[in-house]
Amino acid sequence: MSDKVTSVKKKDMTKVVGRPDSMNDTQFSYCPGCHHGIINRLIGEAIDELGIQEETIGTAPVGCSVFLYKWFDIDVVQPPHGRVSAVATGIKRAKPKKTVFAYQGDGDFASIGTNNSVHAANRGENITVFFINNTLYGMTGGEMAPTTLIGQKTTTTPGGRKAKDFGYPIKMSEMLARLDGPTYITRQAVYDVPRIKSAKRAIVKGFKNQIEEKGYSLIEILSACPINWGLDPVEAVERIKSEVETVYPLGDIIDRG
Amino acid sequence: MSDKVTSVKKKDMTKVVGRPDSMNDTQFSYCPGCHHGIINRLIGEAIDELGIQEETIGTAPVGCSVFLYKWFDIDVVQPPHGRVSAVATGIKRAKPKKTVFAYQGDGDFASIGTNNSVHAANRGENITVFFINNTLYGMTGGEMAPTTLIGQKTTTTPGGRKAKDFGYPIKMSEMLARLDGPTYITRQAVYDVPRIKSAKRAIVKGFKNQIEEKGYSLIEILSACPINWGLDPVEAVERIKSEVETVYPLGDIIDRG
Amino acid sequence: MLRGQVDVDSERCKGCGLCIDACPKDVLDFSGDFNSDGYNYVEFANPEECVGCGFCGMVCPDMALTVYSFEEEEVS
Amino acid sequence: MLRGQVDVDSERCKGCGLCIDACPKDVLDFSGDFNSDGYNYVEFANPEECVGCGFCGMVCPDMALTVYSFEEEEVS
Amino acid sequence: MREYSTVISGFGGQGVILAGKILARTGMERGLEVTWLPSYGPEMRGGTANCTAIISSKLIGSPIVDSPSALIAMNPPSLDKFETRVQENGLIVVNSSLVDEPKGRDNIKVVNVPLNEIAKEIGNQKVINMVALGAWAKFVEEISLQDVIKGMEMTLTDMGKERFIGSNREALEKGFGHAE
Amino acid sequence: MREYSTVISGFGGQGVILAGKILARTGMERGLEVTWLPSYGPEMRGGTANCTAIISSKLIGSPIVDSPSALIAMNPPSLDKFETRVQENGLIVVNSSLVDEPKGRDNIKVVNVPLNEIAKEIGNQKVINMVALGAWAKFVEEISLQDVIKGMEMTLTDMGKERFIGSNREALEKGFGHAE
Amino acid sequence: MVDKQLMRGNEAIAESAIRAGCRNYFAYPITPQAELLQWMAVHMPEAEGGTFLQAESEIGAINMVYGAASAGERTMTSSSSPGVSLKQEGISYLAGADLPAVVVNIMRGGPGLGNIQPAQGDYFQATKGGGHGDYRIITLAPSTVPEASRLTYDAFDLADAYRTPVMILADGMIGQMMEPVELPERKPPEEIPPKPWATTGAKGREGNVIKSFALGGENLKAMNVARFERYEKIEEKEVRYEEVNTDNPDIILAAFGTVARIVKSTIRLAEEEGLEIGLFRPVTVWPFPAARLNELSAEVDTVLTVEMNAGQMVEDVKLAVRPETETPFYGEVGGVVPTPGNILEEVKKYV
Amino acid sequence: MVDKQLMRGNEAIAESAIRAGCRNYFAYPITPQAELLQWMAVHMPEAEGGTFLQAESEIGAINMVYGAASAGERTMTSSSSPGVSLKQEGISYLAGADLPAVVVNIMRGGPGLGNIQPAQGDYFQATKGGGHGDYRIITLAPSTVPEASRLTYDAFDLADAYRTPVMILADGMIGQMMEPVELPERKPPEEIPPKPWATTGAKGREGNVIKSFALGGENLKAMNVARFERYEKIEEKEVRYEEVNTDNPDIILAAFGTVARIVKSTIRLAEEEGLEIGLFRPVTVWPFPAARLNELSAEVDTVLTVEMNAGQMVEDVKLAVRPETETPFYGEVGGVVPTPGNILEEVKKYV
Ligand SMILES: Cc1ncc(C[n+]2csc(CCOP(=O)(O)OP(=O)(O)O)c2C)c(N)n1
Ligand SMILES: Cc1ncc(C[n+]2csc(CCOP(=O)(O)OP(=O)(O)O)c2C)c(N)n1
Ligand code: SF4
Ligand code: SF4
Ligand code: SF4
Ligand code: SF4
Repeated sequence: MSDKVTSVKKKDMTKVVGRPDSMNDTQFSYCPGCHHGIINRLIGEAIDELGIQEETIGTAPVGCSVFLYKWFDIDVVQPPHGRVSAVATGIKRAKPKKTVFAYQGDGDFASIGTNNSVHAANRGENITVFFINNTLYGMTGGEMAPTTLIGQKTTTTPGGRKAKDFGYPIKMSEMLARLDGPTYITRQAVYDVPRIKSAKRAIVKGFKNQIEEKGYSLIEILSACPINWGLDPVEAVERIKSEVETVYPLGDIIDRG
Repeated sequence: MSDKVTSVKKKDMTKVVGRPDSMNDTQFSYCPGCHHGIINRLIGEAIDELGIQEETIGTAPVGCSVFLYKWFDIDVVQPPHGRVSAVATGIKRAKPKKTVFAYQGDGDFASIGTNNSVHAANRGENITVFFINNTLYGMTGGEMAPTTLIGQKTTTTPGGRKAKDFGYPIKMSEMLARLDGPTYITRQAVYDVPRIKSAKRAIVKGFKNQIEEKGYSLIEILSACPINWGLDPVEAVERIKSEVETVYPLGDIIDRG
Repeated sequence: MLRGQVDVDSERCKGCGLCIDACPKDVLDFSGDFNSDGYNYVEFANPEECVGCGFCGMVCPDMALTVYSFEEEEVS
Repeated sequence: MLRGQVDVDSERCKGCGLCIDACPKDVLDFSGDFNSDGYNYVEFANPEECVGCGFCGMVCPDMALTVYSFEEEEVS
Repeated sequence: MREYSTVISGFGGQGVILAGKILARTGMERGLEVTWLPSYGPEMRGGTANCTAIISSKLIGSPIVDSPSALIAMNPPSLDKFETRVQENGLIVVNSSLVDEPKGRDNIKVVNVPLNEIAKEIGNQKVINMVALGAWAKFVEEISLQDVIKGMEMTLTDMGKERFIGSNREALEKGFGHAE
Repeated sequence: MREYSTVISGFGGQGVILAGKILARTGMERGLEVTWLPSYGPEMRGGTANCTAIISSKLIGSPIVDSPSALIAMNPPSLDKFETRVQENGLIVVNSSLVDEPKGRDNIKVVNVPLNEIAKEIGNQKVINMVALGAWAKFVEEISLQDVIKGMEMTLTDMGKERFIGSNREALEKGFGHAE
Repeated sequence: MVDKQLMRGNEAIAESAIRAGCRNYFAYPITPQAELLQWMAVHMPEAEGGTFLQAESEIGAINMVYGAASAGERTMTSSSSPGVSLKQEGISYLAGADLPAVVVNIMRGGPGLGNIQPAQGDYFQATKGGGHGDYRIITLAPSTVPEASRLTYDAFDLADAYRTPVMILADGMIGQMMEPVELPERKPPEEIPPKPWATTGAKGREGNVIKSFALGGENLKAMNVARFERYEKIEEKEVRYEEVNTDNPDIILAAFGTVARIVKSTIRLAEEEGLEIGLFRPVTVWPFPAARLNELSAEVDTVLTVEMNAGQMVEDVKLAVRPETETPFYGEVGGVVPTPGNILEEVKKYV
Repeated sequence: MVDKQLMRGNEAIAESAIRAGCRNYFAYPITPQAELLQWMAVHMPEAEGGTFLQAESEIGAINMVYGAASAGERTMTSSSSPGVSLKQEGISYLAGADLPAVVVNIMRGGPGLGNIQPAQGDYFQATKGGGHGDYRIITLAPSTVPEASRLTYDAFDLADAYRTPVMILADGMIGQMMEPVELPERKPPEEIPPKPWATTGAKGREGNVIKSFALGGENLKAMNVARFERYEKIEEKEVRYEEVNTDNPDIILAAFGTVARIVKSTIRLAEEEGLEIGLFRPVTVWPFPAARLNELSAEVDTVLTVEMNAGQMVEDVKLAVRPETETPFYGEVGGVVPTPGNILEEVKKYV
């Protein structure tokens, strides 16, 4: 720990940013520069702010965030790959008074889990879903996801994704917005401070909607996976701005709260 | 067989409507007044018209149309419930020159099979999909489908479907239209002659798109299930007009051919 | 004038009545008889009225009807 | 004037450099040292410049930074 | 009562399933062991449905039987399918409105009842199943018409269909009366 | 050649996996039996990765071993994890740029090589793995430096990375030269 | 006279689950268990806090069960053969996460779409683990509707006691048939054991975690070993079986579920011919009542296994009996139900 | 020197499939078989008419296989334990529709999410039928990378010859490790048998139908019986196994796959101590080489089964050996790999 400035006592200082109370000291297992960590912290901050640490049950997927249970001091259920929305539905139906969130990667939410994702949305299930779109499969080694951009090289699209063979980057949020079930669908990013603040507001809103029994909220968040993109973390931020965001524009898609 | 008019020889007559050549004599197992039969015949007529009987491979679901293989003189694959689009994908990838169609009920296409349906559409798979929307599960005894209307009584929504518990009638066609993959998506009905003619044109177009390698076509067709609706066949037609059609409006949704 | 003939395959007919409803000329009616599946099948009740439009055959879900059209003068 | 202090948990830092990039005042820099996971962690290189905006902490994916703000006059 | 098994068979709409349930209920209310098993599945659509009800004073093993004690055949395919299986000295109730008199076997009691006509008299085609049960009751020693009426009443009451009890009783009685 | 097993262990970016593959390829090109097995999975992320390469003139049974013949420890956790497991009279190549000299055991040949510094000399941090392999080759009787160079060349060629052969050869040679 | 109701097996199972305190039911329709959903659709919402949800798929259903069970609630799903195959990943996860839940399989003819006739072709799947990895689930095989009711009621207690999924393994015959049933009383909520491990919100305690995951072999091994210790307890304490006429029979028939009740008719037929048949009916097919069958096998030359499949339980029979016992097999496949007469004929080959 | 390549098991399986004429590969990523997809992604499109498609899910993949196999093409999917559980309905359908296809399972620790270490916990699932209904699939268990290559190549021929799915049952160790492999030659297309039953468009013939469905018990029974007749042929003709040191050993170890190769190291360790261990390694775990094991068991007192699971193949061993043979078991679970030393210790308990 750096201690160059010693003349000010900590108690005179205001903590501007640090570890949320609902999270603990265990180190993330994410790669350097991975945005999952930022998003995790924002969720922790939101839980703190809303004072729902003891009321919250999280479910996190198989994927790089499989260890979420280690980092949060809340109840966590670790479901099968792709089934997070279904498991969250089960928890919520059993405990309708608790706050239930589903944390899902794009492979999880938009590929293997599409069926469960679509129908939780269509039912207007009163849960909060975080959908982390890093345009590929992180954990398993950088394979194509349905969200992969056209031309993007992944380990299963070595020549770049071709629409003819593998279809198009799937816009889950826009697609689900076409259903009558969802209350709030937004796409956010966390690559800089304004985006982080906006994402935080969206996360808080997603939880509030649930607490106020307004129904299904989906917060899609564009996320960097530097290691599998083959970019350093700062370049990865640039890629989101220049490429990913043009296919997946940021902003609220529906807000029927 | 009626033979009241005997004075005209059959050969002097023009056949206006009858059994298509691509279909055989075996009787349908559908209930009286079920529209599946009309739709089956229209597909047979389209196959005849396009001269593709020997080039066509059909896949029909588990559901009331499970016996489709008995009625058509073409190659047919009978897949697991919900997997028709995935199986059709497999056939088409193996035999890209052949014409492959998927025939699916709403339980099949829009509930258990949603994942496979969405991703075949998103890949723009070069197949023709018929999606028969009768607002419930026919074969298994009239249970709710995701397409069931609000307030509709089914054996699993004895008090009528409530959005709060079971969500909303799912508009698959509109939802899939939001994807970049599909070429042609339309919603048709077959409850009267003009609708039947329109549906027939849509079916022919769906096949043509495939033959011309234009990609994925989805022809949703509103269909009556008198027995499970608890209506006689003529009343069932009325229900489509007055209720079903208002939730699921007819017409082309996208046409990117 | 264009006239028509409807052949009813009474064993295929399930008595749903859709053809009766669709016919603009009230040509078809229930026969009152039951086929071996127990259905009250339809019959070509008013052949003189039939204009061979084929509507009945188009709406029949069971391909029980074959509809022909012909020129009236050929009728004896 | 508002000033800031950044505590770096060098064992948590993975040397991704996002904080360095985010800092409007060039306060942070790689330390050149490696932590026990082999990462070149950052250090609070130019404390005098820090305005306590917290940007670095906000972009840090590993909660390696705790940022405090305080009034300048308190600095000795 | 020795194990007494009845197969009831007919078209989808002829009330076969309900008739079987009422038989089972009748036995149960008499304090006997009963089982009831329907045929089920897509073959029901438009085709012929059947069910088997067994009544016995002893524990019932198999709920299906190779050779039923009785057959109620409400349509022609039902007679074709089950006639030869009925036990020797068994009973066949035939819907003579639709089915020709069986002549295949002579070691069997055949009761011809014009179910449809009788139901027409009562003014409700839906009760043909009860007409048949009434006839059946006449020839089954251990079960009285009153037993069946009670079984019918309790079944319809549980289904919330008390309003149909009258016509169904009439049908049972007419069937019983007509049978010989 | 008796079964000779080498565990190579280090941080994710230190080229552990490739070094192991090159060892296996070296054995294969010598006409020997070889196996190579990586540790795999999420624990790799940022943590320590390792792999085991075995070379033998006889068929190899298990591709993992309780006690390897040699350890190449490129970072401190690697030494901690594997030091005690190395066979008696075995070999440990230690990256002295990052790791303190092991003192736990005395029945083992320890070779300290400042991998990072040597790589810096060569001007490419990525070749620290080859420096280590060079040192290793010096103490493995049956495998010559030339063998390893050949294994490296063939591996990089198959990967389409011929352009790195020069610096990697230099690293192997330097490692070999430095070791004692 | 006791208060009996005439119910289908599917209905009796559904109602008994509600009475056992099940308050979360998730399922997808399939013949021949559709009436189970239909009953739940009507009656679950009438139960205090009861959830009936028709899931989008069998996979959705089993994972909703995973969620509700994680939250500590008594929960159930039901299906028939193809649908149960789809649940295998989920069942493996339930077992791996030590979650109590009840899964009903009303078996039909297979493989594939097969047909909807009664069959017992999923015995292997249920007892040897159709899912991946090492696990077992308590599997109860009723042979009558009243027994289906009782076993369902007990299943929830067993599931909670051992933190394991429990399967009701019945077939289309039991699901579809009606018999008089004396339903169990509603279980008072206070008799349902508390679940301090459940994820109900970490109020006043550390966060609970439900997972089947462990990094590294040794950690996962420890979880497995602990589970297998529970399995040993189950094998010790929870074995159930029925014996009929096993005093001094000429032959013993081993059969479960529907086939066992048909064998009871065969026994009577045989008696008329002076032949004494004994019946050994496992009620728990896992844990299989091997010890008792071993004892019994000393009394006879032959234990004939009869199943509505191509020979599945017969392997457990062979593993259980004495070395000198003959263990022939008679089975019908594809949804064919053997008649009492069929079975008697088979018996005569061996006595 | 023969032309060998140093390849991972996953890569060798992928490449051998292509050389066997596989032209349709559908799969979903999962550790530890991700390299199989990655190889196919690069090399399948290079093969004439080759399709590589990453499916939306394992269920999508197995059903794409169902489609492509229906069309008469050689086709494959691969996955690891949880993903293979998801394929069980599809596998049951493939078996029920008599479709040839190859399914690769690179097993990992279970149940549930478990971990990604090598394990053998899916033996039951593979050999007894993880799906519903009565069926079997030929299951080949390689123990080295070269053998994984050869067996994959053969799997396609077996699948076509018997119209059945064939499974390659390996584990993370075999999938991840590299060994030198001598790849098979590409199979000339004319050596692949024609499939007149395939749905390729009904040109000049009646329509073909692919289905696993039959209305009514007797029809489905007939389909089942015909299939079981094929299974009998397979059991007669296709049994494969390896024996090491079985001439006059002190004990025989039964092990498959990875464990068997570790036992080979144990054999050497034991020799140093003057102990003679024999190894019996089933290569086809279904059909299990019961007859040969029965013969061998006459030579020893004890057949010790060693597996990376809680005891699965040991049941088949028990069913195979002579009544007097002792059949102890040693297993490691949860992804723990036993070492040659561990096994030797265990052996010493019995000799
Ligand atoms: C049934 C099943 N299929 C596949 C896997 C392997 N798997 C683990 S995580 C994952 C996808 C990871 O990608 P994503 O969901 O986008 O999350 P990320 O790791 O990128 O955060 C896959 C395919 C699994 N564990 N289970
Ligand atoms: C895996 C699986 N789940 C469930 C079923 C049972 N099932 C058969 S058809 C069907 C749904 C029928 O409804 P739909 O698809 O709308 O077609 P319809 O019969 O109305 O034409 C269901 C649930 C099955 N066969 N397989
Ligand atoms: S693989 Fe990608 S998503 Fe996963 S932790 Fe690393 S950077 Fe993050
Ligand atoms: S149940 Fe409905 S959909 Fe099925 S055949 Fe009958 S009317 Fe048609
Ligand atoms: S529409 Fe067809 S089935 Fe219906 S009554 Fe007319 S002829 Fe008969
Ligand atoms: S953002 Fe965090 S992890 Fe990255 S370099 Fe800065 S302090 Fe280290």
